[in-house]
Amino acid sequence: MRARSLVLVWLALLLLLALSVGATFLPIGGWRHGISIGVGFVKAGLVLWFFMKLRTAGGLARLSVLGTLLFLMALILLVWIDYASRSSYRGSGIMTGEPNAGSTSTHFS
Amino acid sequence: MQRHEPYPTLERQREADQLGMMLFLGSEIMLFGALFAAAFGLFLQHTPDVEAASGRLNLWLGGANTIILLTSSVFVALGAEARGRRPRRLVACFLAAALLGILFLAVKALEYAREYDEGLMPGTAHAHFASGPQQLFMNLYFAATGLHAVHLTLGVVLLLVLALRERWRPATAAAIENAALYWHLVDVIWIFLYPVLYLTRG
Amino acid sequence: MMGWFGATLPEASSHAVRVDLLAAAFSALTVVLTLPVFVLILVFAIRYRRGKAVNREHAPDRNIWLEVSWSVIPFVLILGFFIFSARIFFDLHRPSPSALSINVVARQWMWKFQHPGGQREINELHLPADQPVSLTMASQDVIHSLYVPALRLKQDVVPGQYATLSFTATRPGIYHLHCAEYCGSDHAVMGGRLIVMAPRDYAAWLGHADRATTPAAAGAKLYRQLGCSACHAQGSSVPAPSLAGISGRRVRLTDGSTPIADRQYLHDAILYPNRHVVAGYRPVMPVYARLIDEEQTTALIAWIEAMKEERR
Amino acid sequence: MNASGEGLHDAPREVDPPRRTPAEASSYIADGYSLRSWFVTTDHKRVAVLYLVSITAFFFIGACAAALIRLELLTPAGDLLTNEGYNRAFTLHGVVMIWFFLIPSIPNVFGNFLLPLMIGARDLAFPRLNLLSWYIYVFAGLFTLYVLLTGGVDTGWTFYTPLSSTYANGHVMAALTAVFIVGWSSILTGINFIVTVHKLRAPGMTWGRLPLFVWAHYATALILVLATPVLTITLILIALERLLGIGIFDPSLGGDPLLFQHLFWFYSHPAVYIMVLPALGVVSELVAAAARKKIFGYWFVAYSSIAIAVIGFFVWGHHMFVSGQSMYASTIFSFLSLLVAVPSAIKVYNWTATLYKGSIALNAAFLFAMGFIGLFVLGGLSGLMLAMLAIDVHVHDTYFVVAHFHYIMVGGAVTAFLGAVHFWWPKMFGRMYNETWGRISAALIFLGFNLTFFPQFLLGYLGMPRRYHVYPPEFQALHVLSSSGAFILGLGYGLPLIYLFYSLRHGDPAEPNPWGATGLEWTVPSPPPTHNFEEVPRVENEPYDYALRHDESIG
Repeated sequence: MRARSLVLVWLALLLLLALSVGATFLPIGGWRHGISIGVGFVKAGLVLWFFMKLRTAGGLARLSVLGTLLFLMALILLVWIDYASRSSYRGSGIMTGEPNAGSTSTHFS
Repeated sequence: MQRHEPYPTLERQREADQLGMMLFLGSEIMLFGALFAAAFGLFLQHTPDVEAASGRLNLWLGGANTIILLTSSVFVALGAEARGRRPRRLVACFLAAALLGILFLAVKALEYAREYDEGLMPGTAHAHFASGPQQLFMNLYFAATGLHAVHLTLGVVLLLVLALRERWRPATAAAIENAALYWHLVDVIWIFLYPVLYLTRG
Repeated sequence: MMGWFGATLPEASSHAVRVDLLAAAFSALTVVLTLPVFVLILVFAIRYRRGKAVNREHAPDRNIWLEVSWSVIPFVLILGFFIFSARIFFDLHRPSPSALSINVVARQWMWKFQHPGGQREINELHLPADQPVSLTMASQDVIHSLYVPALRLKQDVVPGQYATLSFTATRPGIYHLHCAEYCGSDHAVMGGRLIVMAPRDYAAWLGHADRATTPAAAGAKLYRQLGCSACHAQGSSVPAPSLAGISGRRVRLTDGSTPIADRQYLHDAILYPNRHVVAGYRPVMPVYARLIDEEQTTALIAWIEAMKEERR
Repeated sequence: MNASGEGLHDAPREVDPPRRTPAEASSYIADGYSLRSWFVTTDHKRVAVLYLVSITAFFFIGACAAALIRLELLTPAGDLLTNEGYNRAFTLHGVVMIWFFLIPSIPNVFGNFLLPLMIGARDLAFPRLNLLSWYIYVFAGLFTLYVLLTGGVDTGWTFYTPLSSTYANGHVMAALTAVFIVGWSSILTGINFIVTVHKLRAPGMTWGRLPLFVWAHYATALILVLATPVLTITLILIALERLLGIGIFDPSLGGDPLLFQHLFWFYSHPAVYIMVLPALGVVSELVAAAARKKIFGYWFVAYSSIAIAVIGFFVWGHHMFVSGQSMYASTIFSFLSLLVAVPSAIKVYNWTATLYKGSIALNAAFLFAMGFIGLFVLGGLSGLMLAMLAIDVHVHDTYFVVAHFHYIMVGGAVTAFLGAVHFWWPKMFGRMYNETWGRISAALIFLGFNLTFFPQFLLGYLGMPRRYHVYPPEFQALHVLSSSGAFILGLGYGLPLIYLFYSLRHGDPAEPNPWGATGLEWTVPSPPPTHNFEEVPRVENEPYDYALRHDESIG
């Protein structure tokens, strides 16, 4: 890969960084977090693809990165499912589970 | 470059070195990945606190550090590109990247000092937090950035060694490539640490 | 049900009967799935042992359909059991609204129980038969787990989180009660007895039992002692949300979310008030986490819940 | 060596076997006898022997702890050990057996020794890394010994928070350090195996020609590389919590103890497959060699190893059904756990089918393999029972769980380990052991094991919680049964140590291929020369291409 392309990738990375910092100041609620993480994935993708040469690397190297990400995503996804559906109140507005039926209905004489 | 015992060809040995490095980087991804999972769990449980605590971090210093690391990465990529053909460019690029790495650590130290002054460093005498989860977030911040800094320091040492000995005992292609891969991965980890820690502000 | 070697395990609830049925049926499935393997291995090992002259021609070395069938058929059978067992599991988490509410606090190394009328017990729990019961459990230190084998029930109690356990014991008797999650030195003796009584006997026991103040009354006293009313009473100088009738309602927080003010919410709101601030108020309430323990917190919550009763 | 010759070694001998055979004189063992020659070796075979010695030592340390536990449980009262003493004994038993015996057992001894031989390579991909991984293991082992000698640790091997982070007062930091360090040994081994399989296969050794042992170790290595770091970081977080109180898992700061359990089991459930997958690989080899037949459904068995490794990452939540985890998450985890049954069942049924029309040698190695299948099947199906939500609520954290995982890890992994020892002993050391004693020990172990652990299924279902040294008296009969079984089991484990050692000096020299098995490792002398192969072999045959011997078959 030629030096010029590497520098172009670098410029793209800086642009993306500006984008994610900029998004932090937008009044769009929780989407900000989504955008900054999403931009993070794009930046990481660029670094992996061009700097770490996955572009020209064999399938094996690509597979090892993808496979690792698959297991990491499984960890995060399944932990998220647990938190998002725990029955007790956990402070965030994300929870979707039904409230703890046992405790609201109890009463003391 | 010399062929070692178990390998039939030099090419195969290089492939093996590269694959071994990729696997090691995979295990590094899982190492930090578990930290990200912990940060995500904290965010889900205490969104307002995390947003408040994240707001106390210095977005601009963190951003400057991101720029520094991205730039160092492009230097490492350029240096690795020049391997074999333009050894002096390789040395220059790696030295530049290592210096940027040191700059990153310096900025990080500055940040830590400011956080200490603001009472954001847990365990210190005048630390004070609005709530437990905010303290947790700061703890996680120090653990994650500290671990990252350790990795970065190793990377700086690696780059310096490779650059300085290039003159009389050039490193093998595999060593150069693998050092570059390692450096880029440390960069990738920071690419995620930055939004997760600094940009999750409310 | 089982009587091997002198050990027995009574079925003290209809849930226990269902679990035993499930376990017995699954054991039968186990036999169905394994017996052919064991028998065939033995038969082959004898019939085809080396040196014996038998027909060994045309031995197959693959058969896709056979292999697919012995992967899929057992899986489908097991899937049926999965659905059966998940239904029982979901029923456990659907407590009856008329349940008798018992407060439980676990600590190294004892179980403390308190009945709605204020009667307290340690390591012993008296309960009426045929009456739905709901335990609200908190831990003072490490993770414990309330385990009553006769009910086939167990629930971990994680510090910082209320756990509930709902059941209806149907058979009077005295049963073991254990801590099932390893909790340190005296884990093995952190247990006692569950005493299920006929409802009339239970009523009589309640009359005799050491009767402290009710949780709500204790909570009311604490409420005054800690000076909660200084802010939470209407018209007080420092504005704080009114607590009357808050229990069970949805609360709007500064971050825009609207959780239900259940026990876990109230628990966290007392111990860690800044974790969720009600919309329109400032986070000025002191943190009570190091000032009061789980029992006192439970009492305060009981009083807040009782305030809801008063309003009606 | 032929079908009728297997009793040969039991026959009385006229002459003592030679002290040193020609094969031995040019073998890897003859490379040097000084301690130094062993400690600086990078030969995968020598590293394997180093591991064999060290894991055996740790096995007996762990076994001593087990003996103390079983002795204590003979009576319902706590009369032999104090509560603290008992807690330290089972913690030590768990830590030593899991991280210092089971996880390195088959991979680091037989994987190290056999992977290069089986795929036609001269060594592992990174020989120096391999030796380094042994040193890391030993270094971690020293920490464990330090913990043991200075009074132990009482957190349980699971290190659950907040007990381990805030309340426990034994040598928690040293124990955490030991496990943290040994993790790096695992990661390096995993990387080494994966690269070896990818890059060092001999010409013609396609993926479809790999022995199933290699497939199983490849799958194991994937777990080693990807799961271990999660444990590493989790232990770092606990250590930081103890040292600095950073409190990620501390409820008083708003941290979540269940997050620890998620991270811990994300490693520790796959870790079970680290222990059992290599065992499955061993048994595939043993069954095929004993039956002298191509394994039934090679591809199903090969891919089932990969499937177990991959699915194994998605099932950890079944350790948390009663922990306060969301019931919806529990249901998902319960379902995913059942999926593991499919590849496991494939293996068992395919082994059985392999025996059909085989020419089965009932030697010690095969007896161990048969024992493995029986115990693994029971362990696996009791595992399915534990994956059933309603049943797990009852038997979680009881002796039912203890029985289940001992069926998998001891009945499964240790039996397979011994099977491997008996099968490859002649290859490793060039001597035949006494076949009769081997069979006796296999039988003793099978008997003793079932007597020890089957009563524990009953105990668990009847409501006996685990980690109790004091228990209700009605459980005594079953506990006594279990302890007496443990005595027989101990005898069974002690025996091989004696006759195998004896064989090193007095055993008959082994031929290159004493069992008449296929596989490249049987084409080289026993014990193999330092560089394994005179010239790199070229593979042209399918795996397990046992020819039907017409002299053995009528019809």
